[in-house]
Amino acid sequence: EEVVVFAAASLKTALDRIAADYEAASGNSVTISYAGSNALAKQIIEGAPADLFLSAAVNWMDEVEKAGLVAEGTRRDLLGNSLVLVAHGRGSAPVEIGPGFDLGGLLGGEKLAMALVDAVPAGQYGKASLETLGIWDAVAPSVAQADNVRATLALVASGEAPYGIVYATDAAADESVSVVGTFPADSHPPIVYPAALLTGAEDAADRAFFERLGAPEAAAVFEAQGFTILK
Amino acid sequence: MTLSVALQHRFGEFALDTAFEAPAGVTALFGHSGSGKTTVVNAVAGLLRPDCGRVLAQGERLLDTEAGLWLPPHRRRVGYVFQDARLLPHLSVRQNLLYGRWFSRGPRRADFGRVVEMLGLGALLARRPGGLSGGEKQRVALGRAILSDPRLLLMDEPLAALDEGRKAEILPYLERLRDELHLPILYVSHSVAEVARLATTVILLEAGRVVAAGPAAQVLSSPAAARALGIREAGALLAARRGPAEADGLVRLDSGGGPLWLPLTPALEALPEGAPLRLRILAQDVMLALAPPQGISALNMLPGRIEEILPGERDALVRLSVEGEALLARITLRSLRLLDLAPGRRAYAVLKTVAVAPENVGGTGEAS
Amino acid sequence: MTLSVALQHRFGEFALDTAFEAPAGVTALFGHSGSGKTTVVNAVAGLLRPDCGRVLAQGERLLDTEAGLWLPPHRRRVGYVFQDARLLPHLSVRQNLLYGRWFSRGPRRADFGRVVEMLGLGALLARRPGGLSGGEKQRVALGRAILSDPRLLLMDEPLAALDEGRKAEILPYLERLRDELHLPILYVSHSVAEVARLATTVILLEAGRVVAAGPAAQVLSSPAAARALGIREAGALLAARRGPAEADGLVRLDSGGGPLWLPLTPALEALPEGAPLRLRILAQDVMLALAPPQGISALNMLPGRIEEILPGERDALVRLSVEGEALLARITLRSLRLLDLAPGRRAYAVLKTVAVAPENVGGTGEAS
Amino acid sequence: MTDWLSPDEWRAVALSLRVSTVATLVSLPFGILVALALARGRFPGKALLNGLVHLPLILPPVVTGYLLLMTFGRRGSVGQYLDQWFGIVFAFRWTGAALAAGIMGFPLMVRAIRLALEAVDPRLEQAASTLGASRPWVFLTVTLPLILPGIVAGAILAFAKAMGEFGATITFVSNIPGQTQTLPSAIYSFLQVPGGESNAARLVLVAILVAMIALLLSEWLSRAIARRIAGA
Amino acid sequence: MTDWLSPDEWRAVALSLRVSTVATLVSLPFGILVALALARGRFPGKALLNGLVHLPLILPPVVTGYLLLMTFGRRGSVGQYLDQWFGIVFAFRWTGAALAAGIMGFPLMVRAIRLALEAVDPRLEQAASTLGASRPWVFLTVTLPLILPGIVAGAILAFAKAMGEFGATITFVSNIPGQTQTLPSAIYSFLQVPGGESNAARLVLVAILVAMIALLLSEWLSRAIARRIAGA
Ligand SMILES: Nc1ncnc2c1ncn2[C@@H]1O[C@H](COP(=O)(O)OP(=O)(O)OP(=O)(O)O)[C@@H](O)[C@H]1O
Ligand SMILES: Nc1ncnc2c1ncn2[C@@H]1O[C@H](COP(=O)(O)OP(=O)(O)OP(=O)(O)O)[C@@H](O)[C@H]1O
Ligand code: MOO
Ligand SMILES: [Mg+2]
Ligand SMILES: [Mg+2]
Repeated sequence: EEVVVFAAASLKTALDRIAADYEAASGNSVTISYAGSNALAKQIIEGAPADLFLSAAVNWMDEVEKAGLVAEGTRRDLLGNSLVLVAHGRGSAPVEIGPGFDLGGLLGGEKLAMALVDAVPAGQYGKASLETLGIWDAVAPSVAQADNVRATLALVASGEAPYGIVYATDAAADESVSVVGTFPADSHPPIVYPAALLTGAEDAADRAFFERLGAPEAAAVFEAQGFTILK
Repeated sequence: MTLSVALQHRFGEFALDTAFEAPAGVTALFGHSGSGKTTVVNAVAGLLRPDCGRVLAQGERLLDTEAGLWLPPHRRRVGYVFQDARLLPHLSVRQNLLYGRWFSRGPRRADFGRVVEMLGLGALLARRPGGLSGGEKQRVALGRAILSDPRLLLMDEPLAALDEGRKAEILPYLERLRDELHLPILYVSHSVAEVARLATTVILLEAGRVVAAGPAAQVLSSPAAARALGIREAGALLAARRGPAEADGLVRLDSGGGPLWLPLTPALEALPEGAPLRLRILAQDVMLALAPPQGISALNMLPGRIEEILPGERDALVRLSVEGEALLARITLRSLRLLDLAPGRRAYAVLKTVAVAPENVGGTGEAS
Repeated sequence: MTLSVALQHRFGEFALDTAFEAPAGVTALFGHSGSGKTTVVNAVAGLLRPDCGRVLAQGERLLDTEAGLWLPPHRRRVGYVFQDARLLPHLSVRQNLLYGRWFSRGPRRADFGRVVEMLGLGALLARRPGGLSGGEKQRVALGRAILSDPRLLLMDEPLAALDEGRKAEILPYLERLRDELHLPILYVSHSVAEVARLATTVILLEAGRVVAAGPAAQVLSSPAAARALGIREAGALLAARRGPAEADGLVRLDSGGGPLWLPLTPALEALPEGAPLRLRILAQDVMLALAPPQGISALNMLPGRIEEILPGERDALVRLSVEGEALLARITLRSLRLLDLAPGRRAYAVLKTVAVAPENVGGTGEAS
Repeated sequence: MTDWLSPDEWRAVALSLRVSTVATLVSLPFGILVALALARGRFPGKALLNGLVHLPLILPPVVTGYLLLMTFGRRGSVGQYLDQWFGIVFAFRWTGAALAAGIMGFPLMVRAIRLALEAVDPRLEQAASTLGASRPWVFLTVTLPLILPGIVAGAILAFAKAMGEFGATITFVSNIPGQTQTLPSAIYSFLQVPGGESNAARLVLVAILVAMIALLLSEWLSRAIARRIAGA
Repeated sequence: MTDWLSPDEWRAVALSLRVSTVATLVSLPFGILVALALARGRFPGKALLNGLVHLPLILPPVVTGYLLLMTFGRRGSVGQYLDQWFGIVFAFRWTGAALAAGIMGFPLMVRAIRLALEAVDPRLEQAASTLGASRPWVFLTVTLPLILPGIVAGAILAFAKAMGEFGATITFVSNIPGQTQTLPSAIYSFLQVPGGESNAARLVLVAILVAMIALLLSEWLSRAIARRIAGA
C-alpha cells in the first residue's frame, strides 16, 4: 500500500521522520511530494494522484475544497506556527514587539527581509501583524521580499538584511541568526496548516497515515521542529 | 540536338542574354572574365534560376520558365566540375569520388579504378580534402563528376589549377570521355589550345551575349574571331586521317591539303590507322614561302593559294586555301611587302613539324 | 641576398626539404601539383610553422627555428595573393583593396587609382566579393596585395583564373612592380611563358625537393630542365637591347647573336631605346637551315654553330651557340638525318618573327 | 559511497539523468527540424514559430510549468485526448518531467543548431545536388555531418538545462520521490527546511559532477568531429 | 492603456527591460572573450572554465541565487571588497538583478558566440594577417564582423533569458517593488494567491510582447548582417 502525500515544503524535516516511523510500523510506504502550497493545490485540482494534502495556507486548502476534492469531513487544522523577528548574528539584544514598536529605527535605513507580503503566507501574516501594530506604512519601503521563508532567512543569515520576519520553526535551526522577538499571536490571523484526505483516497493505509499525523508520536516530532499542535 | 540553351538573367548591371545550341561533343564557352560563362553553366546545372529561359538536354526539358518548369539539380544528372573544387570536407577522397554513385541508378559507365589511375589519385584516396593541394583538389573534383555517371558534363575551368604535365595527362581522358561515353560537355576555359583540342562547338561570349558560335573549326579559324581570341591564338583547324607510323618515330597524317608528318605521340599512337583527327595550326606557326625552301629542318610544306589578306596594325593574317581547306598565317607587314603577297597568288605554307602541338591533335568527336 | 629560404616540414607522407636563395626580382617556384610550392610560400608568409627552418628577407630574419625565432605574419609585410582569392566577404571591393592600408606605415608606393585602373576594378569597387566572378575575385586579391605596400610579394598561381586578355594586361604591371618598386616576388605558376617573362630566378621543385635552381635563363635553357618543364616548354632566353622602331611597325632588337625584328607591341613601345630586355625563344619555334632560305616570310635568321645534340625518342634538342649566346632548337630525327646535322657544323636558326611571343619579351629585372 | 546518498537521492540522480537524456534525445529531431525551418524556410508563420520556440526562455519557468499543467495535465486540453486516444500520460510521470525539461531546453538547442546551419556553405550543398543527391539526401549526407558540432552543442546545452530545470518541472509534475523528483527538486526540498543546506550542498555537488562529465564528453566529441572535418 | 497595468507593474516592466538590456550589453564583451578562449585558446584550466560557464545552466536557479548571495552579497567573499574598494553594491539593487540575469544567460550567450567563432574560416584571418593586421586587428576587422550573427543570436538568447529569469534573481536581490521587482517576480507573486491567475496572465502577455519585439528586431538585424556578408 502506498500513500502519496502532497505537503508544503516547510514540513519536510518533520514529515520525513513521521513517515519513516509509520512505514516501519505499518509496512506501507509513504511518498511525499514537497513543493509550494499553491503549486500542490493546483496540481491536485488538475488531477494529481495525491491521497493527502498538507497545506501551509488556509486559502489553498479552500481552493481544493471548492473543487470538491477534499474527502467529506476530513479537513482539519493540524499545526500552528508563530512569527518571529530574527536578527543577523548570535548576540543581538531582544526587543519588545508591541504597538508603536520602532522597527524603522532598529533597521537604521537597512532592509527588513520578509516573504512576499501579498503572496506567501509568512509574508501575508507578517504584513498583517505590522499593520495591526501600526508600523507597516513606515516600514514598507524597507521591505525586501523573498519568494519563501527560507530565502528570507538566508537574506538575514548572510547579513544582507539585518532583520527579518520568519516562522519560529525556521528561525530555530539557523546558527547565524537569533530570534529577538515574537510577534503577538493576536496581531495576525492565526497561522494554520490545514490537512485533509483527498477524495478517492480513503483506503485504509491513507486513513491510517492521516490519523497518525494527529497522534502523540507525530505531535512530538512536530513540536520538536517548533510547530504548535492545534486541537 | 543535344543541348539547347536560351537564357535571360540580370545581376544588377550585368545582363545575360544568350541562346545557343550545343550539338554532341564538347561545346566550349569562351569569353573574358565576367562575361557570364559561369552564370550560363549554373543555369544549365539548375543552381541558378534564371529570370527567363529554356534549357533542353537530349530532348528533355530541364528548364522552361514559360511553362513554369524547373527541374531540380539532382534530377538533371549533370556532372559539374566547379571553378573552386567544392569537395565535401567531411568525406575522404574516396567517399567524395563515390558520392555520386550513392544516388545513381543504371549502368556504371566510368570505372572507378581507371578514373583513379588516370587522375593520379591512388595515394590520396584515404585523405581528407582539407590538406590537399590546389591541383589535387581539382583532380578529385574532376573524378567525382565523371564517376557520378552524368548525361552531361559541365566544366568550369577544370584544368586551370593543373600543371602542364597533369593537363596533358588528363586531356586525352576527357577526349576519350567525350568519344566513348558520348557525353556532351559544356566546357569553360581560358586556354584556346584546350578548347581547340576538345571542342566540337565554340560559343564566344562577350558581356553576357553570344558574339560568335558554331563548329570549332569555323569559329576558331575565322579571322574575325581572331580578334576576340587574341591574335596569338588565331589559327585554323585542319581535318586529317592518321596514316602509318614510320621508322624514325614520325607518323603521316593525310590532310585535305596534303600529307603532314608529326612525331608519334601517345595520343596519336592510341588512334587506329585511318582514324579521323583534327589539327590546330596556329597562324603564327605558319610561314609562307614563294618556293619550297631547301635545306631546312621544317618537314611540312603545303602548296596553296592566297584567298584573303587581313592587314592589322603591325602584321597581317593571310588566309590560304590548301585544296579546299583553310589555313591561317600571321606574317609581318614587312614580309608581306618583301614577298609581294596578294590574293590569288600561289604560296607554300611552311610549318615546323613540331610546332603542331600535341594537344592540338585530337579525335574529331564524331563517331569514327 | 633578398630572400633566403631553408625549410624542412613533414605532412604525413609528404616531406618538404628545400633550401634556396632568391635574389632581387622575381623568383619562380615551379613544379608539379603537390610538389610543395604552396607549402613553401606559406612558410615564408608565416602561415605555416615549419618543423625546422630559416627564412631571411632583405637581411631580416623572419624565421629561425634554431634560435626559436618566428615573426608573426602581420609583421612580415608580405603581400600574399592566394590560389583561392580569400577576399573578406563582409567588406566591399574598395574596402578589401584598402584593407592593408589600415595597418601600413610609411610611404605609399602603389597608387590606388592606378592599381584599380590597371586591374579593371573600377566598376566593381562598390560591390561585395560574394557576387564576383572567379577572375574578378582574383584581380581584387592581386590589387589588395599590391596596395598593402609589402616588401615581398608572394603569388600562388595568381593568374590561373584569368583569361589571356587580362593576363596580358596584368603581366606588364607585375613587371613594372618588380622593376619600379624593387619588390622581390616569389611566384608560383604553371605557365612557363609567365615564368620566363617574369622570373629572374627559377626554382624547380619535385616532391618537396629542389631539383634545379638558378638564373631563369640558365634553368629554362638547360636541356636537362627541359624534361622537367615538358619538352614543349623547352627554350632559351636571349638578352637583347631595344633598337629603333621602323616605319612598318617592326622594331629591331640587338641580341648578342645578331639583330632580330619584332612587331612593336605596347610593352616594347614602353621601353626606351637601348633598354635591356629578354627574349624567350621556344625550342620548337626554331628551325635549322644549312643556308639562309630565300623567299620566305621568316625575317629572323641567326648564324650559329651546333654545340650539342640531345636526341630523344622521336625528336632531338639541338643547342646552337650564336655568338656566345645559347639557342635551343627542337627538330625531328628525320630532319636531323636529312640535314646531316652534327656538333661543330654551322647552321642558321630560322625563327618566324611573330613566333617570339610578346609575353616572352620583358625587361631584365636589373636596373637599366 | 552508496551511503553517501539516500536511496531517494540516488533515485533522484538516476531520474534526472534519465529525464535529461530522454528530453535531449527526443527533442533533438524536432530541434533539427525547427532549426531548419527557421534557418532556411520561408513560410507565413515563421516569426510566430520563432517566438513560440523562445517562449520557455522568456517566461518565468513557473509559468511554463502552469501552462504545461493546463495543457498536458490529465484534465488539460491536450492531455486528456493524449490519454484517451494514445494512452500517453505526462502528468505526474517522469515523462512529464522530460517534457518540461525538453521544452525548457528547446530554445537553446534550436539556436545552436540554427547557427550551425547558417554557417554551412550552400555551395557544398549545391555541389552535392549536381551529383544526384535530392534535398533530403543532401541534408543527410552533407548538411547533417557539417552541422554535427552545432547539434552536439545544442544537445549539451539542452542536457545541461534539463539537469538544472526546476521551476517548470516541479510545477508541472510535482516532486514525487522516485517518480518525478529530479535532482533540482530534491535540492529545493532541502533548501526549504531549517538545516537542509548541507544536504542540498551534497546534491549540488552531484549535479555538478554529472554535468561536468557530460560536458567533457561533448567537448571531446565536438573536437573529434571538427578534426574529422578539417581533415588531413 | 496605462490603466491596464498598475504603476508598480509598469515599473516592473521598465525594470525588467532595463535589467535585461544592461545584463546583455555588459555581459557581451565577457561573453565574447570567454567564447574566444574556449573556441581558440589552449590553456590548462580550459575545461574548468567551460564547466564554470555552464554552471548556471546546470544548477537550479535558486542555488545560483544562493551562491550569488554568498559571493556578491554585502558580506560575501567578493561583495565586501567590491563595496569597500569600488563602492559597488549589488544587494537589493537593480544592478544585482542584472548581475543575476547576466550570469544566468551567460552560458547561452557564450555557446552561440563560440559556435559562430568555430565556423569562421581561418584562411580569411590568415589573409588579413598577411596584409599587416595584428591579432587584435584581425579580430576586430575580420573575426568580429563575421561572427556578428552569432553575437546577435547570443545576445537575444541572453536577453530572453534575462526577461524570464526569476529564481536566481529573487533569491539574490529579493523583490522590492520599483527596485528589484522584475516582471517574473511580479508574475510569481500573483500565482501564489488563489485567483491571481488573470493578473498573472496580463503580465505574461506583456512579457511575451516585449520579448517578441526584441526577437523580431534581432532576426531582422541578423538577416541584414547576413545579407551584407553574402554580398552583391
Ligand atoms: N595541412 C596539410 N595536411 C596534410 N598534407 C598536406 C597539408 N598541406 C599540404 N599537404 C600535402 O603536401 C603536399 C604539398 O602540398 P602543396 O599545397 O604545397 O602543393 P603545391 O605544390 O602547391 O600543389 P598545387 O600546384 O596543386 O597547388 C601535397 O601532397 C599535399 O597533399
Ligand atoms: N550572385 C551574383 N550577384 C551579382 N552579380 C553577379 C552574381 N554572380 C555573377 N555576377 C556578375 O555577373 C557577371 C558574370 O559572372 P560570371 O561568374 O558568370 O563570369 P565568368 O564569365 O564565369 O567569369 P570568370 O571567367 O572570371 O569566372 C560578373 O560581372 C559578375 O560580377
Ligand atoms: O529558467 Mo530557470 O529560472 O533555470 O528554471
Ligand atoms: Mg567563372
Ligand atoms: Mg598550391
